[in-house]
Amino acid sequence: MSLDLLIYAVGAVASLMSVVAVYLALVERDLVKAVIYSAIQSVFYSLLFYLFMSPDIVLVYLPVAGGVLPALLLVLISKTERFERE
Amino acid sequence: MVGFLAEYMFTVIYLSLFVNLGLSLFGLFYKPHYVKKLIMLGVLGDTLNMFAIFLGYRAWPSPTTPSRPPILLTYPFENASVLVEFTSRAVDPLPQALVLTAVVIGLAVMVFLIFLGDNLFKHYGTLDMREIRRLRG
Amino acid sequence: MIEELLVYTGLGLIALGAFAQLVSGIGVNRFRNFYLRLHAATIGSIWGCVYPIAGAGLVALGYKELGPYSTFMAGAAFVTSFLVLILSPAGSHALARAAHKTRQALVEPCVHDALDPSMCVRGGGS
Amino acid sequence: MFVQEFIAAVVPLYLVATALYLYRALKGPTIPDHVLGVDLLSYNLAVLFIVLGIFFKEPILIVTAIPLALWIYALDIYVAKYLERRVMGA
Repeated sequence: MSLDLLIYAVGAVASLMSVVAVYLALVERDLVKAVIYSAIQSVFYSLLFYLFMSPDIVLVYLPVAGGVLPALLLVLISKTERFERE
Repeated sequence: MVGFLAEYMFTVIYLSLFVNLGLSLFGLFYKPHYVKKLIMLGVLGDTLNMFAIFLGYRAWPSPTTPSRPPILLTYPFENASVLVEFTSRAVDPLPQALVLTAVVIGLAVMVFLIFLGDNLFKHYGTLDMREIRRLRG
Repeated sequence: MIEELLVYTGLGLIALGAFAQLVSGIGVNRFRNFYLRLHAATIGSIWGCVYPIAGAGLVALGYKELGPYSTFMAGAAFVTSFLVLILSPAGSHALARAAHKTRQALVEPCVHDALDPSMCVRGGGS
Repeated sequence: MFVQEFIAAVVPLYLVATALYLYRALKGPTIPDHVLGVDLLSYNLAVLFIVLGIFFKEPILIVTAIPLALWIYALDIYVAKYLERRVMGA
């Protein structure tokens, strides 16, 4: 088994899991759950950024997409409405 | 066999990024709620940044020396072997500089849109875009 | 000699962490209650995150091919393991307190709930 | 020493654990279950970052694990505050 095959395997698994998270964030009707699904997607994207050898992007992207954006969207949801109507 | 598997997994990453792009565009255009549009706009921007990073990546030069991030750890001008080793192994630094700016500007745009949504709710009493469009007449 | 001992100890801790993460993943999927799942999550965060990161720091101390920055790597690994050791119980406690106070997750197969007896749902399967 | 081969043998176990955590994080019936899943997922990913940093023989890659642990703790606190008060104060 070649060693660089491991890296492509980890990247393939992470990208497929991010597809699942994006689909569930698309079809979810409770907006708090949709925000948490997008947090899962950002965690897997940070793994992909790491595997493509860009640690400086990970250092900026993790606070932005894992901490600040869900917090601000939760502020917006708590000030407005929680459920998406049909 | 190993080369075929590596190509296959690389193609899986590439195609799943395209699937994410299509899903986020669908959500951005056809979902009626404002917060859902914001979430999908964030996914769209992240996927485009991932494509830019993906262009700058290159495979391992040999099975024992992996490619490395474009960061110089030692002072390069005293012996040229550091520069030779760096240019033979490092990934492309230009897309990373672009993406580093794009992430921060995306955050600024998103903060503006979030407070626009707050004012929109104060004005119309709802965040459903169909209702807002109908009220405009 | 001492480098080989450090590397083998660290690799053993990394393998222990993999086993603990597998056990914690099975437990998180098998338990029927949010508070029981919290118990499995403590296994995954302490045995599965603090110990492998400390083991990676030991490997970095003894692994010659990392070059002159291996002590930097070991220090960052020890700091990360210490942060996880402090922050993970704090986050879990805040989450469980919020879930219990706002009645988000009921205590489904319940024997006794001293904090709020009205959340105790008796029975509920085996 | 066989460090790279050992890590290449151990990392698939971590990937299986990632899939299990992802199942709970996507399925979990209540909001605290989702957040607990994200929490465990990110701790798993922190271990994976550091172990793969040893695998790549690149010491500069390891810095990324510290913001991951810190900001996921912040996400926990945000969601707990949202659940308790419905208002995000200071």
